[in-house]
Amino acid sequence: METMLWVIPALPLLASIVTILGGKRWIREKSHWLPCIGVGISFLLSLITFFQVWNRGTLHQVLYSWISSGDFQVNLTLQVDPLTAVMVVVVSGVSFLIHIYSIGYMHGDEGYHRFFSFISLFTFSMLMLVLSADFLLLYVFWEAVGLCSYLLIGHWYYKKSAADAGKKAFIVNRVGDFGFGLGVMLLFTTFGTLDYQTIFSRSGEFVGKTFPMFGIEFDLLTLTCLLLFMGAIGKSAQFPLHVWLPDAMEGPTPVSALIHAATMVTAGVYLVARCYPLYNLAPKALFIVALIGGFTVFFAATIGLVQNDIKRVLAYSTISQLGYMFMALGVGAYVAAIFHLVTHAFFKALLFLASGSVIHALGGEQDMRNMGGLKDKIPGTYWAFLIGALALAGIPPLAGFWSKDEILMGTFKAGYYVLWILGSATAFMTAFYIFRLIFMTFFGDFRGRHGVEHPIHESPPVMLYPLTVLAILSIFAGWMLGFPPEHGFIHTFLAPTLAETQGTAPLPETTEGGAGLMFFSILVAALGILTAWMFYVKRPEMPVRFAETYPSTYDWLLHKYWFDEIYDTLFVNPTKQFANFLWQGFDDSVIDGVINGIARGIDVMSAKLRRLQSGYLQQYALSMVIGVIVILGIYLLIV
Amino acid sequence: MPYILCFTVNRFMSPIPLSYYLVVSTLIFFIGMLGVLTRRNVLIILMSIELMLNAANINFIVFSYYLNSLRGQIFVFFVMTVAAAEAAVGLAVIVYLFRNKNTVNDDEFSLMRW
Amino acid sequence: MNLNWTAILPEIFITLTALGVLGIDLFYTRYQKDKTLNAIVTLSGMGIAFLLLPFLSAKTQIFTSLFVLDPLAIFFKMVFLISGSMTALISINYLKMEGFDLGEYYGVLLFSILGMMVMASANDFILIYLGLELMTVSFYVLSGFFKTDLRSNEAALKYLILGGFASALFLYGISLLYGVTGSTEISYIAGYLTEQTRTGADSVAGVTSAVLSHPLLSLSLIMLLAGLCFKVAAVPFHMWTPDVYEGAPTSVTAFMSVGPKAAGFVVMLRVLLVALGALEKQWMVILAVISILTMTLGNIVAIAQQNVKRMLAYSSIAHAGYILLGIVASARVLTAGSASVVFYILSYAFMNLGAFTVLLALRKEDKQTGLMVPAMDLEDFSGLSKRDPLTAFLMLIFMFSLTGIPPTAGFVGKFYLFMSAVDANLVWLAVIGVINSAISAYYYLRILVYIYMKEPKVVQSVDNSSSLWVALYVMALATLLIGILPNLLFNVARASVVSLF
Amino acid sequence: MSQKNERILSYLLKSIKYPGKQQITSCLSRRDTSVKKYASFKHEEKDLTAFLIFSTLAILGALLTVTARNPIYSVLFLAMTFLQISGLYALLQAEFIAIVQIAVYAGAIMVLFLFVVMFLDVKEIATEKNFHPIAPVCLILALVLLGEFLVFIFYKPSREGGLSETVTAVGQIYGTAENIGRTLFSQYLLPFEVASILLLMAIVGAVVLAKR
Repeated sequence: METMLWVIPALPLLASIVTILGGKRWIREKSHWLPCIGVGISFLLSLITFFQVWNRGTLHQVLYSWISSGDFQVNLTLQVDPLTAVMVVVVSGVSFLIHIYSIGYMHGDEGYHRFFSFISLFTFSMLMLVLSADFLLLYVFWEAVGLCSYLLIGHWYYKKSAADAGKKAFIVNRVGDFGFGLGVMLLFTTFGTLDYQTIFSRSGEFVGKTFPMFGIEFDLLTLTCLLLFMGAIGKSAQFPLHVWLPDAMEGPTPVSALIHAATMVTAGVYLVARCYPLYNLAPKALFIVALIGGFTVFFAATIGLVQNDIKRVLAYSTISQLGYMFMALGVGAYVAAIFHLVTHAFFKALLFLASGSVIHALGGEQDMRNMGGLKDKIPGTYWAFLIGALALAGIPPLAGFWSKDEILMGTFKAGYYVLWILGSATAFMTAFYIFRLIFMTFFGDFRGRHGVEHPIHESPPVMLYPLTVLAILSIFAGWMLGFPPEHGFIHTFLAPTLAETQGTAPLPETTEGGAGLMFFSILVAALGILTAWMFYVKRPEMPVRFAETYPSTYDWLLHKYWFDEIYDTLFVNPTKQFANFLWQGFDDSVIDGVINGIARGIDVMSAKLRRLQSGYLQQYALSMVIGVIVILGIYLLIV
Repeated sequence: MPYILCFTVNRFMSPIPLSYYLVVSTLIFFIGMLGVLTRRNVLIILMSIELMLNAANINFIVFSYYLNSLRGQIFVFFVMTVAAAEAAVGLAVIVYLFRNKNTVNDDEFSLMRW
Repeated sequence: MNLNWTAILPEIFITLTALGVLGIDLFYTRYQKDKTLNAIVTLSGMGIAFLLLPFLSAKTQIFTSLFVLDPLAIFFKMVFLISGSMTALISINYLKMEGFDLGEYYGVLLFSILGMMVMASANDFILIYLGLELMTVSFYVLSGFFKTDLRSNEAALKYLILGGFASALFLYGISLLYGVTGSTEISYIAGYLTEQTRTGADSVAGVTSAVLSHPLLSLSLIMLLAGLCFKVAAVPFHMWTPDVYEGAPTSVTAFMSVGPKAAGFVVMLRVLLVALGALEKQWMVILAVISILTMTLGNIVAIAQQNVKRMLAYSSIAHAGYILLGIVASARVLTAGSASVVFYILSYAFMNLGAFTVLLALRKEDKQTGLMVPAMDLEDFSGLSKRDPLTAFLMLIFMFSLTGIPPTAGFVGKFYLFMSAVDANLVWLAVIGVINSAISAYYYLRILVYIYMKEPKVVQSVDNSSSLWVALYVMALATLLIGILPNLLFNVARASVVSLF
Repeated sequence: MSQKNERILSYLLKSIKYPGKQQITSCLSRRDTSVKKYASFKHEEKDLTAFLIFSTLAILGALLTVTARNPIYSVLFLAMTFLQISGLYALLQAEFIAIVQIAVYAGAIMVLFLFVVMFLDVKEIATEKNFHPIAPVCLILALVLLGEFLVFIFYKPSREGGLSETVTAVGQIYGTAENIGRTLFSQYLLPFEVASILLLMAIVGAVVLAKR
């Protein structure tokens, strides 16, 4: 098996290539077969790998060396350590389920083969991202998943909003990746290699070293970590680069479930977890991670409270939950972060797929205000949704409770009380907004147009099976993996990875007050659900009254803190105005000097130099003669 | 046995120093080069190139003589073949240039520049 | 005399094919409408020669060591045959469209390949000179092949005069080298000069022997360099390149930018690294300066070009500069340096031929006559991605590769070159190389900007003949494959140069 | 070695009053070409005179070639130069090459040139401006290069002292047709074949280009 690691990503890649090449002409509506089988087999292989890692520890495989020149080598190496093993199983498993789900969801779409090819390609890229054993490969596939995400968001490229959303995701991610790229370069100049093992084992040597930039001496490791974190912020849609994720919901729902909830957006969390040995040596960077995570948790949840688009609520929920993971990483609850990543992948995929099922049932309707009373019409979906919602809200014994509670506990124990308060408040809001969603969608009366009501139908089994599997996982995964708290399966399994990190300050091993905290968070969650019930079932007029009483707050939240507008005013418009100002206000020479100086200089030189080429044959001969004269002359002078 | 180039040859061996020949070949080479550089008529430029080739040929023969090796003479034989081939193609080019443009002056062919 | 005829079997095959092609034209003309048969015979001849190459025993010397068949020669002959067959493929329809569908084209093409193959195997300056002239004279004919096109005429004239001039310089250098060392045989000269180094070092420690510092040897070295630099189009012996490349038929230009250049470099490897290896201190400095001038001037002037064909000509000058950098590096790190040179030449062959092929395939409507004429200007490329996405994508691959963006052949090739320069303690040279490739991105990517971001300005059409597309696919695939699996090929390149020393 | 070549050479040598002709012709008349027989051959002082005449005329001819107004004169002067160079070859015991020089260069190639000159409109060409406007600059640069060449040729390396002692005996090998032929068809067979292909290529190329 050790030598067969490459098969895991290779199968989806192969399926993708064959599907895109032959899809349009020959495979057509059977396009799902190859990707499903490919990803399915990779999932089985991932499971085998997982157990191997469990038994024998980290696996390595050098596929081939891409470039080798003297000491410098770029090897294509795959590596599976416990962290990767968890990721690989989650990615291939969720991906497999979503492939199956898509058979039903995308049925009849004109880009059927394209969709399956790209989603399979995405699976390949994501698997390579987590399997890679060095930063170069990580970076390459970091970009590759971004590209796949872009392609899939724009699946319905003829819809302007979809095309725009794809573009927005691409550009916002570019900002983060810029930092990430710089970080990787900094790593290379510091360590002379990009190999994980070498870097992590040697990172201790660089504690306290500084790096001069703009005349300021930055702490080397802190700077590196922050640059890497910039990439993570972009990919995991954390504040302030979160703006692309809600728009990304323009893509097909399976894409939202797979890429924008379960896998790709967690790549940032994976990155920070992977570089934990570095972060551990840079406490300032960790603090900033915790801060950004904690703020995002709260802030995204508040926006989620008032959104009306079913998928947008889930999108903000995703941002918020990812914030939990970063917060956990920042406060040192490493395992809790990965644990939450796993459980979140299950229940958030479940929620998205279930919402997809709802949308499917309503023929594309996404606005919750036009839903309601669907409980009896699509009971399967309802139950799946309910399980997902309970898991997200943090009701024991479902998955979300265990992981989220561990994060909050870790935060509390690490002494970040403010973050703990934010986190707990968010737990309340989470429960509120997700049950608001449930109540608005499944309870009460149907508020949509009558024409829509008629064809409401339960989704086909091919869509419900994945839901069932994910629902079961959402119920059981939490306590199977994470019970008892801090000593569960996942903790022992991930311990080797954590042990590799140097100077890890283990969390205080006290469960003192643990029960109290646990009880408190259950209470908070229950309170959230109750409030939602009050607002949307018992007295449905309350939200309206609430919005009327506090119009500015409501507006503020509804418009997502005006973030898009703020960015427009802060960055987009000033850039335009500044450009205008430069164009009109400044002398040409200033622009030339500052912005285009070098390029213009080369242009001028180019225009001058080309005049040497006079077109006269005999002058060409003369230039050869002059060349010989000069070389000989130098010779005479020197030798 | 190493062959070494000599300048001050024993007068009993040959009355003409090697360097005399080298000067002659160099002068012819330069006259040929001057022709290429200064003349406008492509025909004369071709002839000048032939002159340059001949200068190199003189070198070969001289060295062959002083080195006691036939190799230089063989080389000259091949150079002549090449010169003939080049002249044939070159003259063909000139003929069809003349047909198209009615001139054989090289500075009138500067359609392509910069 | 014991003759091992098998070693020159590929050359014999090429000669016979060339004669056959000319024969078809003589005796079969009235039965054929076009010259496809000639092309097929040409291709199959080259194919047979290509297939023969791996089966020949490497490291044989025949004709009293005039001719060697070492792995390096085999490698380069393969490069020539591949690029030659690609040229034949892309020429078939091009010649028809341009109205010069003559059978002699293929014959002369084969003769030029024969000349290159002789150069690759030559172990004697006599053979080098003859091979060089066979190749060059063929190209005089090929570049003037479009007889009614004034630009083609002019290209032939310029190439003829300057080529003759350069080969006279080269010959003068050979004659002086013969005088100093007493032989024209490369391995003999190498042995003689290294012996001189040794004995010189024995007699007076640290001082080069008198022969090595003999002024005539230096003079001959410079003249040889001038001749070779002309062939590979290095500054200041490059002036012919843009004009001739622009004027010659595009298929010929494509081949000219690859074949003769590669042949020039293989001779350079043999002459500089083997024959004059003892003089490395002398030529290294000259070549380093020439290399810098070449890539800088090539890249900078390319920016100002609006004619894509001419731009690619300047770009090929710049690439010669990169390769020269590798040769400079191999003065210090023999194997790594020359292996990177060999590797780059192969990568360059595919990507450059590919770029020229796209240029050749693209045609536009002439506003006045309404006929489809070759598209040459940057403007003609605008909006190609909308008209023909596949061609646009292939051009993207080639441009990326020429710029040196992974995962293409160009990136890996440049990487090896610059790495060998770094290994040779020539970091500054590598830095200049990197800066230059950054400059080059400006004009390569500008083409892509036109292709992908502008609206079409003229009516375009792309040659759809299957022969051309086979060649285009092969080149694009090779460009990508070399970029993805470079190590395999680099090992081959390394093995091929090890036999040199 | 054909009788004919021999006659031509002796005729040539007679006509230019070559001082050492007695020796050379006698050498030619002997069929034995082994190198040893010529080892005792000695040059006479008068060689120098012949050398001076040949070289002066050659250089003069070359100068006139590149300066002549009319291409026809150029061709004729060039032919003269080739003849003088052939004389130099003969002085250096390269008989066969001397003959080929006359036959190929002064004969075939010059006739080809002459033919083309006649083919093109001579009168029109002759009346035009002959030199480029920047010819003086070229002249100066060429003189600089010439100076550099001469410095290279006459410059003596500091430790050259030991070199001249190891000079090998000069002029022991005769470039007779037989010697050349033997070497050419044994050792240099491959270049010979390549050269023949080159000629064939040139013919094909010339026909392709020049035919209407």
